Amino acid sequence: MGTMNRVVFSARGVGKSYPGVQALSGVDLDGRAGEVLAICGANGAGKSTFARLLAGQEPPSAGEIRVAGHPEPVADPAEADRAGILLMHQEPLVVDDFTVAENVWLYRLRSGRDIRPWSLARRGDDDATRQALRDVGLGDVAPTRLAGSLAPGQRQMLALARARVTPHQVLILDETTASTTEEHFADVQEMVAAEKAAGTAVVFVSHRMPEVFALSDRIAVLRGGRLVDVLRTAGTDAAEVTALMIGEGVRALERPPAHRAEGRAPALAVRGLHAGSATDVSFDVRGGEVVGIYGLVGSGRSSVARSVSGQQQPRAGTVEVGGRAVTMRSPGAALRHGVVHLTEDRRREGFVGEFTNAENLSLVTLPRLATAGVVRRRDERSRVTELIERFQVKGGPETPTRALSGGNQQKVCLAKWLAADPDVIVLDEPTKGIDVGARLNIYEIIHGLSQQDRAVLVVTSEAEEALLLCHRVLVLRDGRLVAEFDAAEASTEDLMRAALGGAAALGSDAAQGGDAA
Amino acid sequence: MTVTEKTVSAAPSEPAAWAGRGLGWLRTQYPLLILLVLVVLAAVLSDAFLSTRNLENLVLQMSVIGIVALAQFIVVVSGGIDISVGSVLGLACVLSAGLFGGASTGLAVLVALGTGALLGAVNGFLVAFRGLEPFIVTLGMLALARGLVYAYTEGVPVRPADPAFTLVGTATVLGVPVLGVIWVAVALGMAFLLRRTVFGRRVYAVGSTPEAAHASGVPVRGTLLAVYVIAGLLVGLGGFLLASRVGAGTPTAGTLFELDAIAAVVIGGARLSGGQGRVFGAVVGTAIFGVITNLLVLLNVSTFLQDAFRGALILLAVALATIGRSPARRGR
Amino acid sequence: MTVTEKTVSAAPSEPAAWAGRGLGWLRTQYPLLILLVLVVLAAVLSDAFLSTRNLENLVLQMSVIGIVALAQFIVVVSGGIDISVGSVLGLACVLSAGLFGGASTGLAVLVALGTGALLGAVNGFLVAFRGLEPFIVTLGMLALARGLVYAYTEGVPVRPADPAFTLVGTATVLGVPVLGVIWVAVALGMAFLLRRTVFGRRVYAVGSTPEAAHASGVPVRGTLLAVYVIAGLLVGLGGFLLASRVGAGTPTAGTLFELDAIAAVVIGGARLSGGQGRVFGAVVGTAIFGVITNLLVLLNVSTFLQDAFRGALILLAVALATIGRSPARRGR
Amino acid sequence: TVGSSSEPTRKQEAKPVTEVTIGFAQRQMDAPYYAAMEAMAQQRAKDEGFHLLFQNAGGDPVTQLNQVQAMLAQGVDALVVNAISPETQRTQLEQAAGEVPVLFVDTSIPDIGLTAVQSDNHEIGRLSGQITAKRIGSGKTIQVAILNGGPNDEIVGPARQEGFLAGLTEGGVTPEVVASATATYTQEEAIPATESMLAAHPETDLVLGLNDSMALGALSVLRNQGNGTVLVAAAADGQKEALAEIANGGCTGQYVSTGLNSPSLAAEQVFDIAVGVATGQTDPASVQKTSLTKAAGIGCENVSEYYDPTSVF
Ligand SMILES: Nc1ncnc2c1ncn2[C@@H]1O[C@H](COP(=O)(O)OP(=O)(O)OP(=O)(O)O)[C@@H](O)[C@H]1O
Ligand SMILES: Nc1ncnc2c1ncn2[C@@H]1O[C@H](COP(=O)(O)OP(=O)(O)OP(=O)(O)O)[C@@H](O)[C@H]1O
Ligand SMILES: [Mg+2]
Ligand SMILES: [Mg+2]
Repeated sequence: MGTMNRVVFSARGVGKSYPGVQALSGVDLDGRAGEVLAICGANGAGKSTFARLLAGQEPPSAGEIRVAGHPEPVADPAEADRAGILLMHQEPLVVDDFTVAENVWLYRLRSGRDIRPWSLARRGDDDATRQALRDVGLGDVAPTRLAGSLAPGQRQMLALARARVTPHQVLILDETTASTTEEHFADVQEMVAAEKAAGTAVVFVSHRMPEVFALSDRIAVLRGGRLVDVLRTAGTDAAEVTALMIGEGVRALERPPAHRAEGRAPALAVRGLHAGSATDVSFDVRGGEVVGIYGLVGSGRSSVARSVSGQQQPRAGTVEVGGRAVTMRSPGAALRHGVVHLTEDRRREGFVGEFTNAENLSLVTLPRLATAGVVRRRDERSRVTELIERFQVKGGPETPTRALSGGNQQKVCLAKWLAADPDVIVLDEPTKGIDVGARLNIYEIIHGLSQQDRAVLVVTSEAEEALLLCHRVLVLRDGRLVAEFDAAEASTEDLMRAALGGAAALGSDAAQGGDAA
Repeated sequence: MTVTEKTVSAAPSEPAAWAGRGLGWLRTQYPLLILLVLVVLAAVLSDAFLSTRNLENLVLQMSVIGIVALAQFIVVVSGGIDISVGSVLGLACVLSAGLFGGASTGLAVLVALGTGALLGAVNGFLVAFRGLEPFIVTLGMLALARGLVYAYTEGVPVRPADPAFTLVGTATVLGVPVLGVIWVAVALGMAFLLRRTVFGRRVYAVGSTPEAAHASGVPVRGTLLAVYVIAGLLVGLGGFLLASRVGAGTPTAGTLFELDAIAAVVIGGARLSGGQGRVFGAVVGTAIFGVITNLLVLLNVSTFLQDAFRGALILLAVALATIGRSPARRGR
Repeated sequence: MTVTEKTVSAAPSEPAAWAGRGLGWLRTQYPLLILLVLVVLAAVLSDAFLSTRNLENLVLQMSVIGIVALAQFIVVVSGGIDISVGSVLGLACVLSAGLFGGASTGLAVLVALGTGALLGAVNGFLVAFRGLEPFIVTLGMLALARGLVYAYTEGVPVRPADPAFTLVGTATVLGVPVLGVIWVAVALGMAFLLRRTVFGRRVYAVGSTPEAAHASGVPVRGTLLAVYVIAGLLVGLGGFLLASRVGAGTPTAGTLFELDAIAAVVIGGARLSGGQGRVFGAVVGTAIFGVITNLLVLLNVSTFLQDAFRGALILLAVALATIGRSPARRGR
Repeated sequence: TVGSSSEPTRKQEAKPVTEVTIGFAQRQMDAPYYAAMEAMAQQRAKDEGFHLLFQNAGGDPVTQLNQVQAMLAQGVDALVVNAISPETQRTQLEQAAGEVPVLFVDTSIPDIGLTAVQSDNHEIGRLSGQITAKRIGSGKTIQVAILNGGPNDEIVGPARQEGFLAGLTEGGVTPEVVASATATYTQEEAIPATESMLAAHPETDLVLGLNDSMALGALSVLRNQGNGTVLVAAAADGQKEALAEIANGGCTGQYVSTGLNSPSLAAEQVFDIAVGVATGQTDPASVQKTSLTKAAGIGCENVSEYYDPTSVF
């Protein structure tokens, strides 16, 4: 089949070096029309860097990338746009003061022969906009809404919606599905199928092996910035790929040791919580217990997480920590009550942009590392290096966190909170964008916490993760708590059905669960 | 800081959308309310205020600063700030009156526009292509332009030869000063440019989220350069109009205009971090200041107290004008 | 597994760390280079420059603005800007000289500090708790404070009764003016506060990414309020020192200090978008301006050209001082 | 900078004028009046060959003190100062006077320095006022709107205003000040100020500018409004454009009078003394404390004596 083999882009000896880091070196890679090329690699392997170079966001420091039907190598974003290359950034780039609709049609503002600055700005007709939004599962979001008010998951999908209206021949998805649920992945799958049919060359970056195998035709594996191998998906399996990525086999994830929390007083008790999109949510988390919250994007998981940890003020309901009812006006207050919250919104709330890893890692615990308000430098330094070790952050204490790869940034965010050794730990998408190896490491850390009788609440979009990581899993649908499972017994199908509203029966035993709690 | 935002945004989509529009509404309407209150107040306190003569004066006094405020507005929307407007206006003012002995008014206009555009281009280049801070760049330009004014005039006002020079600045059509007409025209043009054209949308995008704009192929640098040039043109125009109104290019022309212009723009609802604001707001903001100043004179308030009044009123107006507005999010 | 990880991580971290420091180095060193060049230039061009007498004057002339620049610096690091420093200084100046008839110097100091702290608190409250734009808030304060100065002095300078009033401002220890000593002391204190204490770290965090700081439990509002109060205190101190140096509280004291202070801070390597900058840089920035002004006078440059020179030099200095610095990213 | 404040009354040892350095600290340069002073000073320096250090403080007393310090550091033989704020600058200029002869021009600091060459602002205003009174006619009561120099105009403005009003009263006219607004001695600020005052008080008979620039601003407003009845007068300066107006208007013109406050005359006088003292020709002791420049009122009759289209001012 000719089209299958038509090369759309070809990278030759591409390398990229940042001050002090060789992010990418000597990569030769082709993208073919109507084919999905997955790129796998550990955190910091160079996936996003390759994506950015391909999309002309940054010039390569070695080699060149050529695109079919485009004479000279792609240099700047506008040109890449014209060459028909469309990049979905790992951190979704959305114009916050524009409406959802304007963001969908953003490409109409790009520079190019076809677009004159003084020509009238054309907004896409509403049907097309709504259709594009529906395609990415944002059907319920009004096109007139301000993009700045969307949740991270929604922003990610909004960025993706551009692909439905923007003409392109190469589509790059850089961890677009990092925080989306299986159900949302279905949308993505449909989209990609359509793209393939249309003869687009799709580049798919993800740390989720099942997704990689479900979508891709070929898998390129990066390691330490070098291209290790390119495999045909049909002829390989997850084990081989991860082995190539990490450099060694990965032990299978084990279930957490059964917790000894039976009959213990709840460390976190939530009653009749109304917040964001969550309505009347009640549940307990006991010390030594890891409880998961599963649900679709927009189901209210983050709203719950945010409002039990002072990030957002609930409209109604009570939160008890260690048996005492508390109102946490701010994250600071929550911290004083021993409650910490890992945000899902890394770009906005995750870390301080201008800070080095050291400064970010010690930000939360700084008062404890100080006497009379003066920081004890030596303590700070030793503490920081210890955290970097423990969480396998690739980058020294002096590296600006901004310069880290997505996954490594996530590790920094997680580490800074756990350093405060809190009693109640709320984690929103803790393994978002984290590679298989490190993910295992983080699971172990979380299990370690439960061993120390900490109460852990995990918001996750992966049913599998929910079952592997947690003792109990709560399922939210449209902001309501609809089901509760013992992770040992339940299957991913159970969770998904509950989240989608498959079986009414689950609703009832959720009620019981609610009473029991 | 974030709390407000979150609670706003955490609302399910429909209401949030409504809130979004609601906020936009508030942003532009509060200033209007303030203006109305002021006008009523003025009318009550001084019967001279509503006299056609005084209203005419009011328009005359607001027009030039109003045009400068529009220049400031487009810069602010692009996420920058231009504190050199006053000095650049001064330079355009004296040059338009002085070069070629101010023999022909038409030539004077060209000189003024040229001066403004040139200095604007310098600002724009340093901001867009050297990535320097707009504030500090225009601060340098502020001193530079004013210096050139003194170097050129040696402190002596320049009188243009052409007797028709003062025509534009003083004539009226059907009782409305030509200056006012020009101001309104510029405002309408600016509104159209920013709201309807591709360029305008680019300016908002660049001002709101530069990375996103850059990543989606918007020519950020070119847009910024254009913004400062346009601002320069308007300031230059203002310079000519002032010269034409005064009948001479005075070396002190435009002093401290930058502060009034910025204040007007912000009170009009624009956000200094960029990407937000309406032209109409800038116009209303200018009017608020015009009325305040005019009123203080009409009431013959002691010169020693006027500044204090102005300051207090600015604080009050901003506090009111920003009611229900989420705190400026420099975070993005 | 950890083993392999370490080998990988070892590679990037070290050089990256180096690069990090390297940039910081550039940022602080370029201004220093500029200063040295200027000093050499000055020494060559005018033999009066290095005379102890002139150097003494230089220190005297820089100290007050230097302290104001430090106040501006902490505000800028917190992501704000304070254009009211000049007026607030003016008010502190006249009040410290005037209240209680300036009978006791000690009392005068308290009055000055109190005034600064109070007005700073007002700025801080409006910025931190009402979420208003620092620029516009302090713009209002600029007019208000200056207005109060005139209201209080009616334009006539106030002379303090206490003959010892001018002691601090004019005395010297071992040939070094006390003013200079105070300036250095304040600078060192500020450096310690910002670099070594929890509070300082928080100021940087808030200035860089307020949302992240808030989400990490940093009391954003409290920190901001404290920042503006501290700035106010320093400005108040500056007010007293100026009064003490001149021997009277002038209504025009501190006019346009805000511009010099901001320019000094930015040339010193701080970024107006906040979260960046070193105290040492602010000191060097002040010195750069001090030398430029002094030199222009020594060289007897036509006063008509001095402003133009200053402007051009600001632009040049900024362009140089920001070499090797990535374009200001308002994006965060 | 701490020094004895005893004035050097001893005669300086003789020096050829070409080796003399004289500092001139001008208060501001944003008006023709001051520009004319500098022009004169530069002229003198060129003609006689002494070295002139000229600085402009842009109206800020502290800046001026800094500039004076810098001049002393450069070893000037005599210092000519157009002070800004007597009260503010007294202490420091007293010290300066302890080191070199300090001569004031225009704005002086009472009982400091060798001498003060200044125009008697009150007198000038009075003379101008009398001429205006004559034009209006004795026994009338008129409503006056005043354009003043702003809140930090300590001495000159008020003196001129008093003088002018006094002059009116002496001429049998009863002035009734209905409004006064700030225009900081500039023409363009005088325009909105005048407009507003006239709007608030349409029955105004006379707009008084404390200098010619402001009066000219007022005049252009009246012209634009086609108002030929309201009169305009200035308390001082005798600026070229103003004299032109008076000359052209004749004795029925709208611009009635101004007062002679010739910057070049003042500069002329002060530099005579400065050069004398610096070169050691004149004995400081012999210099009288204050010398006033010739004051005169200028109206339609005598304008021709003063009007010179070619002068700077
Ligand atoms: N702007 C930058 N400045 C300096 N170093 C950078 C920058 N961006 C990326 N790097 C470095 O380049 C390397 C590759 O980063 P990249 O983001 O491509 O990794 P990745 O494969 O996308 O990782 P992840 O799966 O965590 O997203 C990392 O070591 C990172 O520290
Ligand atoms: N960090 C946030 N910033 C702004 N709005 C938010 C945020 N988190 C939640 N919301 C609001 O709450 C609504 C419900 O989504 P929520 O985050 O509560 O559930 P979710 O299942 O976690 O969705 P997502 O996976 O997108 O976070 C979102 O549509 C959004 O408007
Ligand atoms: Mg990545
Ligand atoms: Mg979520």
